Amino acid sequence: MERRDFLKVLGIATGGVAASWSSGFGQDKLVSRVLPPPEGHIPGEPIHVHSVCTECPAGCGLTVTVRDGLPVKLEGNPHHAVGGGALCVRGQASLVRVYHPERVRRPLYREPGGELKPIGWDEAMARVRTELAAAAGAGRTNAFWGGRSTASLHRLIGETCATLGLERLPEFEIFHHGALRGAYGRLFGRRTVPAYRIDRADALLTVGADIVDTFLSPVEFARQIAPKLEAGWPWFHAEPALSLTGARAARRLAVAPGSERFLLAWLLRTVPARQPLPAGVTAAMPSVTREEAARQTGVPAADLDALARALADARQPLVVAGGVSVAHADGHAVALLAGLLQWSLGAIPALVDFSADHTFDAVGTLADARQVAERLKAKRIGVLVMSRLHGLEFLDGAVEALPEAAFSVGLTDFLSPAFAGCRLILPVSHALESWGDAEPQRGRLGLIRPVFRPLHGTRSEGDILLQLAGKTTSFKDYLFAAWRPYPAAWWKQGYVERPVRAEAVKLADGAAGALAALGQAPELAAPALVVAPSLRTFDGRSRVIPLLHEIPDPLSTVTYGPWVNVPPGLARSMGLADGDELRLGGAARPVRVLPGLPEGVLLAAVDAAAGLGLKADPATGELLACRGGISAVKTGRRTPLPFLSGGMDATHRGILPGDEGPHHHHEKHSLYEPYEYVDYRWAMAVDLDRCVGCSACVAACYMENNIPVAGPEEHLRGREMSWLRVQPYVRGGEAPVFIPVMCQHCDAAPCETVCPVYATYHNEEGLNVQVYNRCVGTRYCNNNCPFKARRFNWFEYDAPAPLDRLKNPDVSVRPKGVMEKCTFCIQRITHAKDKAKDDGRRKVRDGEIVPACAQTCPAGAITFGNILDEKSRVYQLAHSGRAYRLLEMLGTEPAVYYLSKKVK
Amino acid sequence: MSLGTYFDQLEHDVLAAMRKPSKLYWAALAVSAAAFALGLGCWGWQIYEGLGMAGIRSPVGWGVYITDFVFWVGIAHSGTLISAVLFLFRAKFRCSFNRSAEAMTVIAVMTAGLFPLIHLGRCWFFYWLMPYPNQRHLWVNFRSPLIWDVFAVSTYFTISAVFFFVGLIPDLAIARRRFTGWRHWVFRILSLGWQGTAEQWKHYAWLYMFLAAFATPLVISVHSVVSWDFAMSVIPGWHTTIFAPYFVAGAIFSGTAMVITLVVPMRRILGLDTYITVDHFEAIAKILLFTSLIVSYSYIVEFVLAWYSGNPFEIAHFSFRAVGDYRYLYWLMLFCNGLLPLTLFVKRLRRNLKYLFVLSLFVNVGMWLERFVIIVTSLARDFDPYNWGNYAPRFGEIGITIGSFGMFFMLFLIFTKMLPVLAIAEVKEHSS
Amino acid sequence: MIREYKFDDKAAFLHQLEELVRSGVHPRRLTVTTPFHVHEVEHILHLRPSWLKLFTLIGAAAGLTAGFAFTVGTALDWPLRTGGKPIVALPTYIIVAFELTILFGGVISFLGFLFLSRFPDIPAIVSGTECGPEFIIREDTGEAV
Amino acid sequence: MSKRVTTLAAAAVILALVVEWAFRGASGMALVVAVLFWAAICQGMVALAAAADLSGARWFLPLRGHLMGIYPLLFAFPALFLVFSANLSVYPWLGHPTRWLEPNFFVIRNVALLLLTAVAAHLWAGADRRGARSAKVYCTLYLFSFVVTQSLMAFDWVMSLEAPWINTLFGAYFFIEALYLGIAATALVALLRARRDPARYRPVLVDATKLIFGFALLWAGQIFAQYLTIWYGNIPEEVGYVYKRVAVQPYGAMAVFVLLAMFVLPFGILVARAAKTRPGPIIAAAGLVMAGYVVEKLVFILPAAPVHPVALALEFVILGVPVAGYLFARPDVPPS
Repeated sequence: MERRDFLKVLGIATGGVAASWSSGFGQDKLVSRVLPPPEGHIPGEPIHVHSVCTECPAGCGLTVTVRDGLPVKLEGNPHHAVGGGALCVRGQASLVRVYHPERVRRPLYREPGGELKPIGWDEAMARVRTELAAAAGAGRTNAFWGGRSTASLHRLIGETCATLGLERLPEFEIFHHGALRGAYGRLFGRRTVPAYRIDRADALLTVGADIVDTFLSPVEFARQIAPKLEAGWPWFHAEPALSLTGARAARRLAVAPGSERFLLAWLLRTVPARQPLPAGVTAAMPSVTREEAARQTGVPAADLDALARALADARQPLVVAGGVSVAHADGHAVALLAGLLQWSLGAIPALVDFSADHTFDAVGTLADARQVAERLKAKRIGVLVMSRLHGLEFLDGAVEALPEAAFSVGLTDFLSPAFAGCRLILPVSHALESWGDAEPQRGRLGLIRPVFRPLHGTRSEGDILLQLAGKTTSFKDYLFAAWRPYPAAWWKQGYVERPVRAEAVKLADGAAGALAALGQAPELAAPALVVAPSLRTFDGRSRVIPLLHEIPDPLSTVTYGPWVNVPPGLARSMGLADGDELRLGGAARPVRVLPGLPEGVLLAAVDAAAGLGLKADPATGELLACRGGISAVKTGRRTPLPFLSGGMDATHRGILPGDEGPHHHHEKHSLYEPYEYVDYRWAMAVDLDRCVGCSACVAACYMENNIPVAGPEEHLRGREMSWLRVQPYVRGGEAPVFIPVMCQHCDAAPCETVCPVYATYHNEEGLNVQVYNRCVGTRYCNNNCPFKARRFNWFEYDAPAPLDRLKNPDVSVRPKGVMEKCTFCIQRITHAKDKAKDDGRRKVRDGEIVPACAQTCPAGAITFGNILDEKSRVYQLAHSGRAYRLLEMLGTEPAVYYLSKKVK
Repeated sequence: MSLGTYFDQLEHDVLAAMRKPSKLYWAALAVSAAAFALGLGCWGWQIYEGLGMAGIRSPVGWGVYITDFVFWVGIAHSGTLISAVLFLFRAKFRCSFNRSAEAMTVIAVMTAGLFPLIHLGRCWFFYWLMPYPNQRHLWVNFRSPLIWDVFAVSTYFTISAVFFFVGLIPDLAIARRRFTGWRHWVFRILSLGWQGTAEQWKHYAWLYMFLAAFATPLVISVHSVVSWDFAMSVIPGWHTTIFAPYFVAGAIFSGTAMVITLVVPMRRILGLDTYITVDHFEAIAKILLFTSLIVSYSYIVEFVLAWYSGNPFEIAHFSFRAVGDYRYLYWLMLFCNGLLPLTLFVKRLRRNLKYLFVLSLFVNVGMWLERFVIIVTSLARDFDPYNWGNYAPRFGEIGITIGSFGMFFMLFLIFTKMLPVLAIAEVKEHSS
Repeated sequence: MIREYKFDDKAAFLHQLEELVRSGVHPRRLTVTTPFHVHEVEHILHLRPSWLKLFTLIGAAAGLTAGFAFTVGTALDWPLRTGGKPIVALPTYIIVAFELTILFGGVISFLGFLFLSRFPDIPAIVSGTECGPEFIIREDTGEAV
Repeated sequence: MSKRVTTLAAAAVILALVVEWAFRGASGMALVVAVLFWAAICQGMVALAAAADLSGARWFLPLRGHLMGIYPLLFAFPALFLVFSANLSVYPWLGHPTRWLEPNFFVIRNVALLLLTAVAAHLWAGADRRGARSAKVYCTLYLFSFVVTQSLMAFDWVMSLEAPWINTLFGAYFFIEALYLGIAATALVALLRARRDPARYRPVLVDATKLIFGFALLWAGQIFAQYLTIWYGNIPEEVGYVYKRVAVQPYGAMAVFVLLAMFVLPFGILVARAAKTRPGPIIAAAGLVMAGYVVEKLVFILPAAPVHPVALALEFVILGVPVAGYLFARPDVPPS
């Protein structure tokens, strides 16, 4: 009989046998494999569970794909207002954290001056109680010091502190928006971070607020501005350094570090007020002339006029200050003036919403953190219970003070610098292993539910606190009690919105005084060092995730840091090349020459700032992220710095939008017959007007397709494995252009013909398929690929346990010696086609197939579909006037269309 | 001296070369064998660890391995040239080189044949490149230049081996007569019972002529195919029409140099000065000069046309060759292949064996560099600047390259002691 | 009985051979062995040109057909598109066909040679008959000894 | 002898001038086609003689002197190119000249090179007559100038019609064709002579035909190398060139004829051993090769620039007469 039939029979037989084992050893295990579980879920089919991302304060909604009891992929929760189905690079990669081999797996205890040794939970708890008692006896204060907490956990912490007599110290966030909150407190009596309704604005000025990188809620912002970007809107971004936001804004104003106040003051005087300012305020406002503003900021007067006009002409203009522009010696003034400008432009309360503000109530400033450090040094703190203290190590002298506590208990999942010194480590479960809820903005509640049992002997923070407090209830019960009033949607969609009371906002009387109190603007002498939040690790909390080091920083394409970006002019004058070491204050860092970075400014991500002596601004408690007059000395040493871009100038090469490259005038001829496609010709459209370069697509691609992490040594040898790369290009003085490049699935693909064994060929749906099993690894295909979109498995890349369990079962893992590349997520295509078949449809609906990259793109820049179908979106886009293809002059007929206004 | 005694003398002298080896010989053999072992070791290591042990990367997916492949195939070519083409052109001096040249061809092709295997990501599946019937109807892609390689190189090996053996038969018969013991038996069997009757000679002559007639277009096709491995691509620096003749000339150029490298010492060590004369070397030197000129012509045309085309890719690429990161190799290559051979216009140098020997070494280096420059620089700088990246060989690659030289010289040394290094019968023919 | 003439010198040998033939000795009764190929012998003995070229021709033709048949056949057996090129991409198949032409032509010629001159000559190998460096003419006079 | 040739050449130039003047530029590339053909034959034959000298090929001796003797005709070509330079307007690049494709430089370098070949040949012949040792030097010099000139004819005269399209093999292809034509002509001459003095010329004839046979293969290889590379790369810019000459009629048909005339037929005709001495096949083969050459040049040129048929015919004859006149006139064989 046929081989297939034989297997069928065999399958039935074994199934029967398994089922017939009504009792006996290992039976349930076996049966569960064979018989469908009661609730009718078919094994192997994905389950989707809602949760909330915890990699940054934004708190985007998550939908976790669970396969056979293991989470395999994170996607945005489309019902959740934050993120709305999209995720950023960190969110995508955060799944690695669960499986991370270096997670703390059991409670650890250290005798004074000894090593950390595993102990049992009960013992650990007992120890904490005795220590609490002892310290209290010794007249020291016991305290709880945590990072920002919201919703139920926030409440629970309060209650626990009360029961245990712990002082609840101000929560620590290194990016706590202290200056903004301070300013709003003075101006409007609201010491908080309002929600900025960018989607409702028709003209925008962002001052330092890197809204698509890391500011407050970047994914949400990116989603809101994308359609406006495509349409083209007056968005000005003023910043001292360079950020994705700057690169993306309609017009980027490179302002001299610390000069933002002049820009805003001038605008206040120039742009007609829509909400009258009290005479006192107007009087107190610093007066700045157009010329002075231009001179101080270094922005051409013409641009200033354009900006003023745009704000004046707009129906609903919005100004947002934040980020590095409020994080310097003059940050307080910038925040104040920005607040005033928002008022005078009438953006309050319509666009600057204090009622649905970001929940930073309990979050202190770095001044508070410094105070804690002082108290520790003064040995006034007894037991210090710490949790979620991300990036504490970047603040000068904070971590050093911790050992001064009589006894330190760390609730953490990793032995990060802040916790390494603790006497007792209580391992915390990952959000995907525990119950919880989150309220990043007032009224926006997200559900966190466990998707599987904890991998290790860890417990959720809630449970630990309850047990410390001697409660018998579990955190789950605690939460369920709190959720009882919530609507059913809470369970279905994992998200509800609580109505929030909108209170009238009015200018406080103290405003004028606050303005008057502003002294002269302090000078920030060049070179200035700008320390920005990291796109890849935010405040350093995501540093433990290897994938986030593997994915290049989109501006510099550096992968494994730390490093410092230097402007080309400075590099030339100091004779610095990529990788040369530069000594800044306490530490030496390799440099990367970054075209587009303003002269006189050095740019470093915060996770490169450890040891650079970050200080707090005594006035606002804000981080001094932008410091002038720093000493930068070339050490003469070189450290090999892995970066992936071989060059950023692609002029006249047929790659950049509006640059057709050489010989495009030749009429197209081909000696081949064009292919005839029957049902489908899959194609992709990438909208460069929408793309912000955030690299979320890259991370999604890694997670979806089981792409290995190669590591720094391999990157230095030019061997990254990513199937999709966000390639930055710089033209002249312009801001960088980002072009996401994946396999272009060309019709006349040069790679296909040269393969001796048909390991790659063109399938009947236009896909350039790669048959891993057939590949012998000549690498000829990649040599002949004009886009070098193919990746070779130089080694057997195996991840350490339990990370090896993080695999998408739909995508095969490639052995050493074979070539691989983007497949347009063929597994998703197949799945959609099967579904269509099951539903009795002959063809897949447009938009039914969404590749991982397109799914996660906050800007919705990537569209996938069947280009044979004239009604499909991809067809429309590909035939819009904005479409062009890379290296079109080579006649490879790519299936990826790039869209840009620059084309025509 | 009567013809008879001359023949006797000739046979004696040539076969004397096959008598007891000297210490020098053993030393040379030991060294090359050691090098060969090193190469094998490196290869084994690479198979175990993965191709990552080599320095190749993206975009430079081919490096030293393919360079070596092209180099050795090239070396093979002069063998066929000297034995087949010169036979057709009735150039008498051929008979003092053709035997060693043919041996060199066979050995060089064997060496070259290893590299396509070595450079495979999964070399244990090399047989997938052979078309063999299988139940899944999986055939090879005959549109791929690599498959043309498979056919060209294996054909080339077969034909050269046959050619080599056929040329040997009458000499084997002589060796049969002059040797005793086991060697006698070996030669007795290998010579197939050759008697040299008129009938045998008649068929023999026809066969030899046909083989020569086949080998000539074959030799051209083989290196054309090798050149098309590159020319078929779209990469600037690779995709150009002149490659086929350019590579063929280059191959003959390097091969001829290698013949000089081998025969000058061989002649000295085996004491064959009377049979391999300076005039013969001068003739070979002329071929060297001629092919060098063709190669230089190609260099110039490539460069000038790149500039002429105004195509930024072409221009950027060729300026990268000249002033980019690999410029030293490039200029060294030009010096070895283009400039130095020009000295052969001077008759005195053409006839100076020491000079020829040194020159030939330079040419070997130069031609290896040529392939390296063509392969690496073209890949290192293609269309999209983002993908640019440089390549440098690592230990494994260097070890394997050394190993290939070890293998080549080892086999050649063995040849010189196993078989007559001169075509005795033919020398007789021309001397009477 | 066999009458044997030995020469060191080619000219003398050729002279003797011509003499013999002219004196009416039928070429079939003469066995001539020479240390190398001597064209003149073939003229003197009126030997027919070798049939080898037939083998060569057949071999080459076979190779050519095999080459095209094989490439085209396998391409059609499972048509896979690559790089927009036609399934039957003749320009590329020419190369394979060309190589096979030469391979078959060469190898079959060699086999033809072995066949035509009866190689390997087992009796000769076993008996170990040598062929000296001289030019030898053996005349089978046909007379009984 | 050489005096007669010189006068013939001078006459040809004047007549060509007259024709060009008569057509006032309407002749297009006609003169170029004619010059390409006859220059290929003359330069080719002299180059053959030179190559034979350098490689010390004895078989060629009987004809050597006669072929060398044609060198005075080479002086006609620079003059003829000057005549043509009146119609440079046929070149599309004239509108937007580059550093290399610049009218004056274009004319100067080509005239200079054509002159150089002629001079080199002249010096060589002189030295050879005197039996001076410098003959070898001049001989080499001639071969160099031959290669460069033919390459430039390819790149400048023909390829630049399609600028910026490039084909690196074009130059080599042209001088190999020139040799091919030279050999074909030599074969004809040898045939003529063999009639009268078989003992002396038959071997030359056989070798010449063998060479035709070989060059047919070589030519095929070269054309294949170019076609395959372009076909396989499928880069629109390059493909366009081939497309216009293969997929568009009548050029497609002409291209097929070229393939037959320059490879298939000569190869087929001369494959048989006997054919290598019979007049019929040899004349056919040589004739085909020459016809193929002309048609091929038309295929190259016509899609890009006009060629007036009448002008072409006239100038073809005008240049043909002296060459044929010299080659096939009652030979007073120069001693060699």
